[in-house]
Amino acid sequence: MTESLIPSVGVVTEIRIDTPDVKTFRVVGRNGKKCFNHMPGQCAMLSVPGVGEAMFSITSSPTNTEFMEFSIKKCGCLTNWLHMIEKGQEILIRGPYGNHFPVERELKNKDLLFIAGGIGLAPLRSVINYVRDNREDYGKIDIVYGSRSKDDLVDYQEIINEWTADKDVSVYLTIDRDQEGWDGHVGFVPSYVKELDFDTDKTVLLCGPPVMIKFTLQGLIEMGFDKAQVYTTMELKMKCGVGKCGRCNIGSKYVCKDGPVFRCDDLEELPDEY
Amino acid sequence: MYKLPFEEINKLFEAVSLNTALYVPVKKNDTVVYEKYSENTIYAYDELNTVKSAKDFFFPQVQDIAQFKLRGKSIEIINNEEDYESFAVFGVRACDAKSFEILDKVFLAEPADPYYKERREKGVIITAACEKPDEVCFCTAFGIKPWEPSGDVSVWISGGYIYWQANTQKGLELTGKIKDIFNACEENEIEYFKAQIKNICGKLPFGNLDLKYFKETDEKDIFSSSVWDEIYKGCLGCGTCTFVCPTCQCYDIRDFDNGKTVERFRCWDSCMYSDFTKMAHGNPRKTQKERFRQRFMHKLKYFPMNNEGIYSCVGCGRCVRSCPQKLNIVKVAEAFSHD
Amino acid sequence: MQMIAEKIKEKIKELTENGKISRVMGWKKGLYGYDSEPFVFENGDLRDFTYDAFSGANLCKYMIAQSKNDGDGKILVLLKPCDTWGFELLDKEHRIKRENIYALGIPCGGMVDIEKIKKSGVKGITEISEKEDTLILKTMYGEKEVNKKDYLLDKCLVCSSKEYKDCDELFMTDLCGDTAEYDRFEEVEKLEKLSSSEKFEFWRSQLEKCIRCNACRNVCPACSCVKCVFDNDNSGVAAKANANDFEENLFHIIRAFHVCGRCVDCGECSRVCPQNIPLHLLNRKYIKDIKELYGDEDEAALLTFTTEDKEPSVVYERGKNNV
Amino acid sequence: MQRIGVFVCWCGSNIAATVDVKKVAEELKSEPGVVYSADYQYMCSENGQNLIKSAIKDYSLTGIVVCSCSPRMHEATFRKTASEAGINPYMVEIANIREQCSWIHKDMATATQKAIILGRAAVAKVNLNTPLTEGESPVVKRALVIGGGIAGIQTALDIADAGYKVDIVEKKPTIGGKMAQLDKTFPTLDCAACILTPKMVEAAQHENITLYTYSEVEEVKGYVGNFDVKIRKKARYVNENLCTGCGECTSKCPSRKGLNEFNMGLDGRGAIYIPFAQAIPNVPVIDTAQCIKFKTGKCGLCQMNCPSKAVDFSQKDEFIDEKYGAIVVATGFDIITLENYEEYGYSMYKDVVTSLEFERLMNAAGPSKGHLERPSDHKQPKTIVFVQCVGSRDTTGCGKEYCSKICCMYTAKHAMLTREKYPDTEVYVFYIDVRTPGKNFDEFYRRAVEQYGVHYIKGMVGKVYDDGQGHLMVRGSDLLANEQLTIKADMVVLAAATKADESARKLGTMLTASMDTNDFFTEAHPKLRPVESPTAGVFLSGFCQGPKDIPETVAQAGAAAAKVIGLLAKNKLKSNPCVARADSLICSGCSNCEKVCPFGAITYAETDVNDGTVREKRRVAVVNEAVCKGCGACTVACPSGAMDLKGFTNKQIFAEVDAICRQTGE
Amino acid sequence: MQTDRGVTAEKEFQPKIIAFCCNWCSYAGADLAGSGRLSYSADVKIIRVPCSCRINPMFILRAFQKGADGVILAGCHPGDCHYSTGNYFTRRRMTLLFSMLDYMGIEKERTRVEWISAAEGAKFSATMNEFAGEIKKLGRSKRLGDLRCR
Repeated sequence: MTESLIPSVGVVTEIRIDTPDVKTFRVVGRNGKKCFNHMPGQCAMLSVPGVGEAMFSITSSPTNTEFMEFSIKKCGCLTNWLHMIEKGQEILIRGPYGNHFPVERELKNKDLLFIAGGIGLAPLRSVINYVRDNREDYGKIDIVYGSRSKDDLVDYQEIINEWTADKDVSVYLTIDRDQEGWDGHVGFVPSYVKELDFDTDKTVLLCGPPVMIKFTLQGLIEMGFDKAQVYTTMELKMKCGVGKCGRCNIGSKYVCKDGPVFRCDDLEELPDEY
Repeated sequence: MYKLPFEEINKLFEAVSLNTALYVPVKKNDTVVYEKYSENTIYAYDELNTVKSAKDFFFPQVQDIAQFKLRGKSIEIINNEEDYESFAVFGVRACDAKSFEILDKVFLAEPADPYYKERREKGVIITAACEKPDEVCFCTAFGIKPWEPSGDVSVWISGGYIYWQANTQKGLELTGKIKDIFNACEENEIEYFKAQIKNICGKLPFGNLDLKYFKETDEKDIFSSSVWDEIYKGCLGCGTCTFVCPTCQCYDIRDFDNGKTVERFRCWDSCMYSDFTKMAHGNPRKTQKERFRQRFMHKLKYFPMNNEGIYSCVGCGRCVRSCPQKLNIVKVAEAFSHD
Repeated sequence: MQMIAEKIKEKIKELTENGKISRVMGWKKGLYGYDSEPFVFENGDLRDFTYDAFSGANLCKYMIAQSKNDGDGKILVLLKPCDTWGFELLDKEHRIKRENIYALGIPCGGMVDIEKIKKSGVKGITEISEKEDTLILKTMYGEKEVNKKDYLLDKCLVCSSKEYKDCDELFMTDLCGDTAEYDRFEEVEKLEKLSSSEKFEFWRSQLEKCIRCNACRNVCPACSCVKCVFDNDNSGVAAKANANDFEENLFHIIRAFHVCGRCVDCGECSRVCPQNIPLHLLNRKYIKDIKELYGDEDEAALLTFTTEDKEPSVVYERGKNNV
Repeated sequence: MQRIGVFVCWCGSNIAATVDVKKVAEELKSEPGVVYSADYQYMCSENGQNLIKSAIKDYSLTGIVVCSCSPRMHEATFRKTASEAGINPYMVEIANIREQCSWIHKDMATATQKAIILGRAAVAKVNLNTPLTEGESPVVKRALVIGGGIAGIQTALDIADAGYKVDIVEKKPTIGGKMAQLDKTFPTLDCAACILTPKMVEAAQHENITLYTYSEVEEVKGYVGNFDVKIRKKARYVNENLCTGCGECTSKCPSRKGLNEFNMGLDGRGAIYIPFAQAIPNVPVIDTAQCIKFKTGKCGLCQMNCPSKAVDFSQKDEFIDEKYGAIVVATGFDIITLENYEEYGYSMYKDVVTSLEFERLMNAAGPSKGHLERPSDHKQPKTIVFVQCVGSRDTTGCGKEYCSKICCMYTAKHAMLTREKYPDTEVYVFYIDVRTPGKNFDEFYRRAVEQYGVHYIKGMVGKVYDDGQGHLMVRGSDLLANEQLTIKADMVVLAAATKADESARKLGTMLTASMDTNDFFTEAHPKLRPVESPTAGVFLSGFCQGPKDIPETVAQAGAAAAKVIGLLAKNKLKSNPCVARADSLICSGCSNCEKVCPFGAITYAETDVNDGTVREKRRVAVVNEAVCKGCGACTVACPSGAMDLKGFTNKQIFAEVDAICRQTGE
Repeated sequence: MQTDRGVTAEKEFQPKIIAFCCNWCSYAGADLAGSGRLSYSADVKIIRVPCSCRINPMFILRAFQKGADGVILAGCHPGDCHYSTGNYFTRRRMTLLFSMLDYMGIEKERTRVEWISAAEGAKFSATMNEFAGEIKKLGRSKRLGDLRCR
């Protein structure tokens, strides 16, 4: 197998505004079919000629056979550009890159606890929907998701309409500060997780801003979880996606190739560079 | 093994270049570079090494990837049709020959890099033994034998003769095409010469560079060592060491709008540059210390960890010679060996 | 030199003990006797401190980073006469916190270019000792003696002044050697006299060697931008490599223009170029132009004007004699 | 990415006759960002503008390109149109396809092709436009006039009459300036004091004018509409509120060694003195260098004799902080010192005097009560030689290169007055050229020659020396007769060159107002804005801008006042939004931009910067948008590109260049 | 190790010329040339800048990179700058830039500065014609150009 770094053309067929700074883009190939298959947690390189290229996690589940989705937060040159496009715009895509959550091995038959903060839901959404679509292979599902405000909750409609409607799926939403029209929980994710006092036999999938990950992990350990039970995903600057361009390493591991999914005990072995 | 009077070396070049493009080290404009052979080429046999390494042949500083044409909302991809001509590089030293094996581990690892792979397959490496190693050489520390360089073909220049020995299938094929120009030669004719080089190599001041610390210490411990706090301060953050290094392989992917299309190309990058890991919202390597550390951690710890203990350094001494402020990997290794 | 180094060490000890300084930016002995490196000596530990014939590096630019933190106390920086010009520029352009620096002017009799010694055919140098002007080279292939004066750095060959600028104290500076007699514009003039296509050929053959390593820029005391235009993806000219001859030219023209009138002719750009491109000839051209067109002014040439300045067409007129 | 609408104007047949407007509209449709394109006969007409407005609404346009006439013609129109339709007026770019295309090219294909390229460049630029808003700043309704000579007084009166508060700062103890020292004025020969003193009184009594005499401007901060000025009121040692101006103190002062400045040192005065009889304010001041009390601690006669207890030796300099909307510079002039002109013997012979000294000697209020006598022996001179251009038009480096402008006329005046009062006096004038370009000037000069028989000699004076018998020998050349001549004179009068007042340079620096090499203030435009300094809110009145006679000075003073009134009449100042902006993440704080800014719009501030990698406090350039005029000089002086010009950003100009150079033959 | 992709069919050489004009004098001069129907070469395309001192050497080099064959800068006459001193800076900057280009063997005739006032429509047109003619004579800019953009 070789990797020529040459992307293929993808067409943005649908743009959903999730939050003031997050949009979800539906992408298919020119032939109307999925560009490629992937596993939950894997990433793809999206680019626009002359604007830039960057790695994004694929938010849709592999079980979706029609299209891929990317939830993208506006923060740099490329993402700003993407936020300005309209339906029908072609972009460039290559992938899939990286490893994935061990949905076929370690996660199988386990009770799963998903913890996400802000745009951190993006990579987990792929797993959540994958697990929901293969419901019998997994145990109980708990989802804790928090954001700055109600408006900043990504995929809110899907969460409300589909996830909470599922049997055996418990969704716990929280926002940082109280606001009008919100009767749910208020508070930061790490403390909410502790409040919820989950059984410690669950396998945890954790994603969010670095500070949130740090404190949630601390909380989980205090609750009696072992680091080996917790999976998370990382994000660093990437160019090639195949572990050759040399910039996304944490110690001896390349996030693009050996990650982005890491088990927290493995991560601990690596130099503290993130 | 064959031989040829050294004064007839251009005859050899002529013969090789009839079969394939041939590159030979020459002195040019106050520097030493590989130049495509022509009848005016004068082989700089007394120069130990080119200033830039030979990695360009397989991993050029700029590599075109594809072009894109934008019209309205659509993007058309135009693949670059690049002809990879076969070529031979003459006079590669043992260190650089070894560097290709290291680059192979990166670029040929799954999924392989097609540009590198193609060039690697098309290239014949003709190495030359080092008659006079320099004090900056420390290849022997990595088990490299400058008296017996690897490569598809090895040559020795000694006693007025140039000795030629094919090592690989590619080498044998080339030899087959040109062997008429050679004289016959005993296999052991250059043993004394080899021994001589080996003897000189024994005197290399850092031929036995002590890398025990890196070998034996945990990556996290080396990473957090306070030695880094001191030794990076002279570093200017330029890319000289990485660009002359035969094993540095970091690259960037960039676009250029030529007015008709957007050309995507990749080019060498350097982990010494401040924007190497810079993202829109931050940079995990904030100061030159982290960048400096990365380069040497990569060469002496991370790479060996991932590649059966092989260091990503061949001791060619280029960084020792080229660093504007005289920092280099030897000093780093030494700083830790005294720790 | 060794005597001077010892005296400097004593001076440093004295200043440290008096609490005047907390650390020292100097040179640290290298591996081969010719590769002393810029180093920050802390806690009064002067192990491996050296000041020898190879301490050519200009330390002034490190002061940008080293003087930043007020809490770190004063850093002593050792400056040769030509180093002080860059130091003064950095000070003038507010790039250093002068109050956190103790600038000590030290004597210089010209620094040696190891590459020149190597090019003369000396190989395998493992140790160097100095005796007055003689360098005793221990090599893997035997011992050799050379006269230091025959192998000076190019910048020292055209040493134009032993004047120290902006120093807090001058130390033994009466030991400075003489300035050079050599005309520093000679090479520029030679190039100016070439025909247009000869000039083009000359610069092409030089600049095509450029590997865009940025050493010239990063060492330059005038190139002290927080973020260089060539690194700024937003600038429109950012690049990591020279994709072709245009980009080679662009980089060096713009760099020369950006330091035009500010360049102190310290010669570091040429010293550090791994490809031996005579970059100083670009900057020195500007110095010559400014001298000829505008004479001596206090302000950098591009930051001021007179109403009687020459018109740009002077360039065409000047070039008329040599087409 | 923008949603751009392209509007191609026919301009009747002005454009459409040589440019295929349909093709232009069609071609530009496929440019990046363009979602709509149309052509119309007259885009600037109401219908045309309505077309643009409805397209903006219908296609949710974010930017528009109008291919039409020169932006100097209708840019403002279309900006207004855009703004009325709800998009930012600065999201409009004009492609000039009339003046630059249809009007100058005859071939349809060529012109059409060029129009397309110009349109492309405009589209490329609009793609990078960002909405810009005009800055607003309030205007302090108070003006400061620096200098209390005729220029300052006139400016202040005009502004005050318009109803605005004005402060005059004068460094001397009285207002009046140089004009107060003059005897008669040319060419009408009316008395200077008679026309000036009423104005001085009016200024003093005007309810809108505050006088700060014996005061200097210490510090100026702020910008147009909002200057903060610190004024130092020097201690006079006489309480202005208590003093009645009776003059008792001045007559009691035992020290008489002071040189009377007002009379050019031709007579003496006490240590406590009133400069001249009509001085305003009529309050004495103590010269501490001369005063016995200050030197020895003993004396105090003035204090003892003051009926109103106004003398106060403990007075200190006072500081006044005031805000102003506008500042008028009226610092006036002085005459050069003559140490470089030893050949004229000014410092050797008492009877060699400057014209200004002569002015005092002729004046009825002068040291000789108006009787012309020479300083050495108080005898009436019988032969007077006037020498013109002493230090003016001098290219040797000793004096000034410029023409002082007023000397020809006042010398003619002096000569004429002398001959009139003392017909037995022979008067010679050495001149290089006689310059009389003014109303009734040449007639005046001719009268001096023809009617009064003044001997005008074209030539230079080489030396003035003493013949040992109380005569001054003036050796010169007569260029017309081509001969050397020596005149035995009783008195020599030198028309010394004028120069900018020495306080001007310091003030210029404080105001960041640019000056020429002669320390005259530079005007914002030499032809079109002669009374404004390039620094917004700073205006120029009188001699400080360059040599002027009284009517010119008064005219300019009025003009400056009109400009100030225009400024103060506004409640808010709108500023051009196309101004420079410094990116603090990139700025190194090197000060290069500041040095090239003609308006002093750039300052530096220690600023917290955080680019995600580096967090530090750093010296960073700050542009004062109210002061910046948007020339862009700073953007090129900045090597890092931290300084950019809004509306003409580097990226926008690159995009225009790229668009123009883009290959088309595909 | 570059690849030469510059294969274009040569038609009649039509130079690309960029004229940077200051808004207050030269752009107005161009307008005057227009209203006086004083024709000049269509190869000249104008970019409007507020003042000639806005013109960064990078703009000029960029133009050559992207395929321009000549670049001319036009501004107010020295002393007449709308911003009082802008063109004095331009004068120095361009003198030095052009000198460097010349020193590097790049045809100096391809770059020029002219002072053209708002009243000099005829001068504008004549200058542009003359410059365009000169560039046409010189042919395509080869020494300073980017093959990728050809």
